[in-house]
Amino acid sequence: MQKRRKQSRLHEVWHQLKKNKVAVVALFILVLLILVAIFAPFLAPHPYEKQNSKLANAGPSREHPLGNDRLGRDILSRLIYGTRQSMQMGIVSVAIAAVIGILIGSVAGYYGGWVDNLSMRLLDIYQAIPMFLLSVSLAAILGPSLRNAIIALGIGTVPGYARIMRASVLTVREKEYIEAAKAINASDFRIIWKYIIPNAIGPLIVQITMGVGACILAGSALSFIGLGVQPPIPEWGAMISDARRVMREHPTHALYPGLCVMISVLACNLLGDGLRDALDPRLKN
Amino acid sequence: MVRFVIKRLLMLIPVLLGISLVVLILIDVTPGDPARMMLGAQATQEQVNALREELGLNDPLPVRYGRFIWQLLHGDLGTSLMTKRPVATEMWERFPYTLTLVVLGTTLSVLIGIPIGIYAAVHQRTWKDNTAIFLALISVSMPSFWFALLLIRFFGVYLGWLPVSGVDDWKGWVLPSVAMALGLTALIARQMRSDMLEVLRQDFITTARAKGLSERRVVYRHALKNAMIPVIMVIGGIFGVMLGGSLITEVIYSIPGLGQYIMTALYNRDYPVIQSGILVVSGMFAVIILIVDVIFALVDPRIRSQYTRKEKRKAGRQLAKETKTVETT
Amino acid sequence: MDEKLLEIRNLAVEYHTDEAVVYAVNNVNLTVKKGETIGLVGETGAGKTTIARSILRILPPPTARIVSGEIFFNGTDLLKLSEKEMQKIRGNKIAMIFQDPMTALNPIETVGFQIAEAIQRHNKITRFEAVKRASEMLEMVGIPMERYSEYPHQFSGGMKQRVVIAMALSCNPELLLADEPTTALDVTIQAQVLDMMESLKRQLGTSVVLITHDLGVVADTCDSVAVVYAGEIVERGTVEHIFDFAAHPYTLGLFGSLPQLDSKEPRLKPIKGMMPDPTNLPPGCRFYERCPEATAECAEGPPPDVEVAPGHTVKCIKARGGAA
Amino acid sequence: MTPLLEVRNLRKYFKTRYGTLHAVDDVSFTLEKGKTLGVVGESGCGKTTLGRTVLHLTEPTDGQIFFEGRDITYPRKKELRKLREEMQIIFQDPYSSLNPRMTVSEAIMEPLILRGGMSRDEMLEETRSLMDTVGLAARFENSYPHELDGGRRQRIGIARALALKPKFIVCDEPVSALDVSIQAQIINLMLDLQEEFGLTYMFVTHDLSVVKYISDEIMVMYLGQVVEKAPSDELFANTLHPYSKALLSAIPIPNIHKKRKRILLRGELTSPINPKPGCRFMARCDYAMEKCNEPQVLEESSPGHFVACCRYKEIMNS
Repeated sequence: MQKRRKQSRLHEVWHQLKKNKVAVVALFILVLLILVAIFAPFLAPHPYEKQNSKLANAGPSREHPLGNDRLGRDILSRLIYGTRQSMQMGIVSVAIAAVIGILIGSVAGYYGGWVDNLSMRLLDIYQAIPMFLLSVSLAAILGPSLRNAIIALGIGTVPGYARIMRASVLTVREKEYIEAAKAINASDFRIIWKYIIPNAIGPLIVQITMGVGACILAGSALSFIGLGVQPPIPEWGAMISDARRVMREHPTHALYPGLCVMISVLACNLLGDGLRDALDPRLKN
Repeated sequence: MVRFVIKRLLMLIPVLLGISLVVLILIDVTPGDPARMMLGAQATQEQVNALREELGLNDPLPVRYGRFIWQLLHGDLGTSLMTKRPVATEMWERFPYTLTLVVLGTTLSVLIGIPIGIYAAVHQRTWKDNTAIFLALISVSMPSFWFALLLIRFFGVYLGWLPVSGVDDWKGWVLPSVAMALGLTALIARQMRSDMLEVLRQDFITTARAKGLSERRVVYRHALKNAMIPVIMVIGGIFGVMLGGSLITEVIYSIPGLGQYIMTALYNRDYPVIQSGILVVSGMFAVIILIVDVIFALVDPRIRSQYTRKEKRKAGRQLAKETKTVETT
Repeated sequence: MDEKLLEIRNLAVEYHTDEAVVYAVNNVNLTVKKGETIGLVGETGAGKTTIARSILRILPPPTARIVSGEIFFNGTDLLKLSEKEMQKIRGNKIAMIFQDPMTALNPIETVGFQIAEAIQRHNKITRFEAVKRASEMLEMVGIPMERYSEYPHQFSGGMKQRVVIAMALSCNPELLLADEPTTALDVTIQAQVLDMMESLKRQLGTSVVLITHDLGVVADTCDSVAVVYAGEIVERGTVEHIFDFAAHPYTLGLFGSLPQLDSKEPRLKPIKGMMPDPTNLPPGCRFYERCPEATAECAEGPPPDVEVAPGHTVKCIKARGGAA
Repeated sequence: MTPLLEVRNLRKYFKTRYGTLHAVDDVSFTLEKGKTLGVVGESGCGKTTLGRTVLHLTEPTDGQIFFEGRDITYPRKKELRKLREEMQIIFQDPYSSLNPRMTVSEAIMEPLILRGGMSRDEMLEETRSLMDTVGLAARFENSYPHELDGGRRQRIGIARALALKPKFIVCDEPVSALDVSIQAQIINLMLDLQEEFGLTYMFVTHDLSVVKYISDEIMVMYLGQVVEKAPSDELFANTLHPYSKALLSAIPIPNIHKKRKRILLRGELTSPINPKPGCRFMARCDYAMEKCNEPQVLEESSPGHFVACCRYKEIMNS
């Protein structure tokens, strides 16, 4: 029966989402991007780091459909490998931020009182630093690498999730079914785990989906300014940065990775919009 | 109202103290020795130690924190390790650039974003709405630094209309402000649209229609004013995004502002600058949020009346008196 | 008194959602005479509010559709008027009061402004005169005019409903549509508001369509009654007809469900089952499933409107013989 | 015989920004096994808080609560667990009293799981029999609350309250969110269950005709205090307190031949924050005079009929 419940919840959201063709396409693109990231070595026609000075800045050819960069590396292969870093930065950092945010938000919202006050004041301090400034500083201080970029992005975005979760928990906490659970001797842990989180997480799901997009964007920005993924590992933001040197003569070198970022972020945002509609109780009733 | 502002100003102090402490701790726990960084790999350990002593890096954290605050209260933000100039002076020179950029960008995105949002909401579920929303989504999804490069390539290089870098005259500001504003314009438009739709669903809108008001008045007087309240909050947050975004934009367009200053400091691990830079930018952000909160309280009577109930009552009585005198005459 | 003020003929309204079509109102006929108070009684989802909103043409825009029918007000069909002409009627000739006073007022405008706005819209008067009249309206509903420039959140629920009533009556409408005006209020406050509405109605000669689920309120305030069930009017007549000679099984069932204050029976006599799903209505009588007297014939086709006594109509096959 | 429940001088105060809110102020009553006590009053009179406090869903500020003769005012954790198996609650809003993420059978089974000591099959069987008891068809077992209507949801709430076989149930406006025809079904069900299981109810509501119908004794509350308490027929036949009179007269009766004079009260219910010691109804009362500024005590006017009004005799005779 446990199983049926989970299925049914998913099924319900899927049923709503299915009607939104754009969101379905977005979901498809995201799945595709993740698959590309996983199977990059099989999909890429060339090794990403192989330089060929003869082919530096070469235009598209049968062998290299998108041409070669200023060091003669195959742009298409680098884009394909770049998916890996971007997807990691998007998904892992959001996972870190969301888990911490959900914990802080649920505990603060459920217990209220000084626990809530303290955590909210701490978040005030946290949020007073503009998020991107915080991530950039963290990345710089920790030293540039993919792992540190992920940590910097994750830590930088915690407050947003915590606040949304808290607000959501506050409304759920007032529901009579929480009192009903207390009346039948449910422990605080069980109430938070089985009653509060499943009911409060709705608004957060949208935020998480869109957050993946936001972290892909911010991650590419970090790499662009040299504080993210380091060469020769291909990353879209770093590729744009690299292409700046030949921007005048070969603007397409910057165009492709930018489009990649845009498409993945757009897919996240479209899916987020679709999920928001699918989860909105007003549209359901 | 004055009480409200004072209360909010007082709340700023712990936030700023907290930020400086956080930054100090962060720098403290990171591997790498600033003194070693400054002197380079060739320096002897004695030289490094001497410098550490000179910079006060050997003192325990609370001492350093206390010293930092003490200096801060005297307007002293330390000395840059790279330029050897006082950080406060350097920041003061750069501050106007960043402020101009952020204000221009925000103004642009508010002025364009809000009308687009309203337009989309009023034409909900038509092709006009769909187009506006799709364009907004694309804009939000674009990396702003990439868009900045494309702008330079097209307007600066291809058309040659606008300078590709520097802000020597007004023309120089055009591209950076547009680059900064694009994504946020779209963000405001989306927020405005959804708040507008939210408000238009509410009961008092039906009441307004049932009064026989024109659709124009219902939308622009009753719905818009209510929908603006959450949008004002978003605009506050957007300043924060702008301040963060200025880091990259200033580097791309070679604008000598705070963003560029901090970026250089970050690359060089110029700790006094990093520390003060984060504090100053966050302080700016906090002041902006404060201003937004005050506007918010002014617009929303539910919050305003917590602070000005007595005055309101007085105004009510005054009006009643006036009406009564009219009656008797 | 017998002059027709409002006449609804064959009104049908549907809500089109992504999932299904909700048949909210089906073939409703209703007449409101000048000066009378008519109660529209029924349970949640019966379609009462939809009928009232159709009269003012303020149904929620994208989903609701008036499929057919005519609504004559003083002889003109409201459904044929342009939006501009309709705006001149709303709040002026026909006004409406809503169920939830907590959300019916704009939270960021003063209550005085919200009343004055309606007055100024429909009368060619200066702003100052509008303010003056709005203050008078406030006094009339028992709110001191000192509170003119206060905001809705500074008022209690009962006071807010008074403001809404003041707003609705500010242009001396000929017809007032009151949608559960007291449901959200406490009993003693409800008594105050009903009393005030009654005296204002007498004073101004307004006709009232009172939507409610409370038969007690109907008995206290109405001249005639229409019982609404699943989007149809199943019985209508004067209060005497309905309270003393109820003929439709649903009406009888409603009375049986109410606990009586003066007699104590061991158990109530509820109607079994529930109202049919409005997206999937039965072809025959809509009360068929729940009706204690249903026969096979009832399921076949829609029952006719039978006039069992002058002015007393019942939508039921059984009523044919002239029950009551 | 010891009464099932006895409450003595119960108080529940809340601290607010504006002062101390006296939600329940010096309330005492006893309730015999198998009987129903109706608690009536308008919003903000403390009737809901009273029910919650008796069940220890919020802790009392002062006073004593006895259950079957045991003092349960400050129960230990273990005692409280046991107590909650004997005392249950049915909520007002069937739309918010059920966890939307639990199916019907999960919701009903939840108390059994939390009590423990039963195998899964036993619990399932018990759940089915509970569903049968409250008239829920077995086909709804795996439905979610939002798929059901208000009446069926309320049946789930009742089944869950019954699961631990309690002796005492607080019913907090269990029918006020329902339509009349459904309301009657639920009231009948609750009466049937009371007979079958010998339940004792504390029935909290603002609906006087429902409370008259279901209660043996009625307690009228105003701003946290009991103003009148009497057997239900006695209360309706012989109303003494000016507030109860106004309240009763305000009920709209669905009978066109019994037009009564409504007693209209001035003003509205204020909030019980930092109340003055005198009669709390004074400001709205037509009979108020100097001596009403003194604290009012519940006085027994006739056996079992209590009223907290120093002028009730004069009012009765006038």
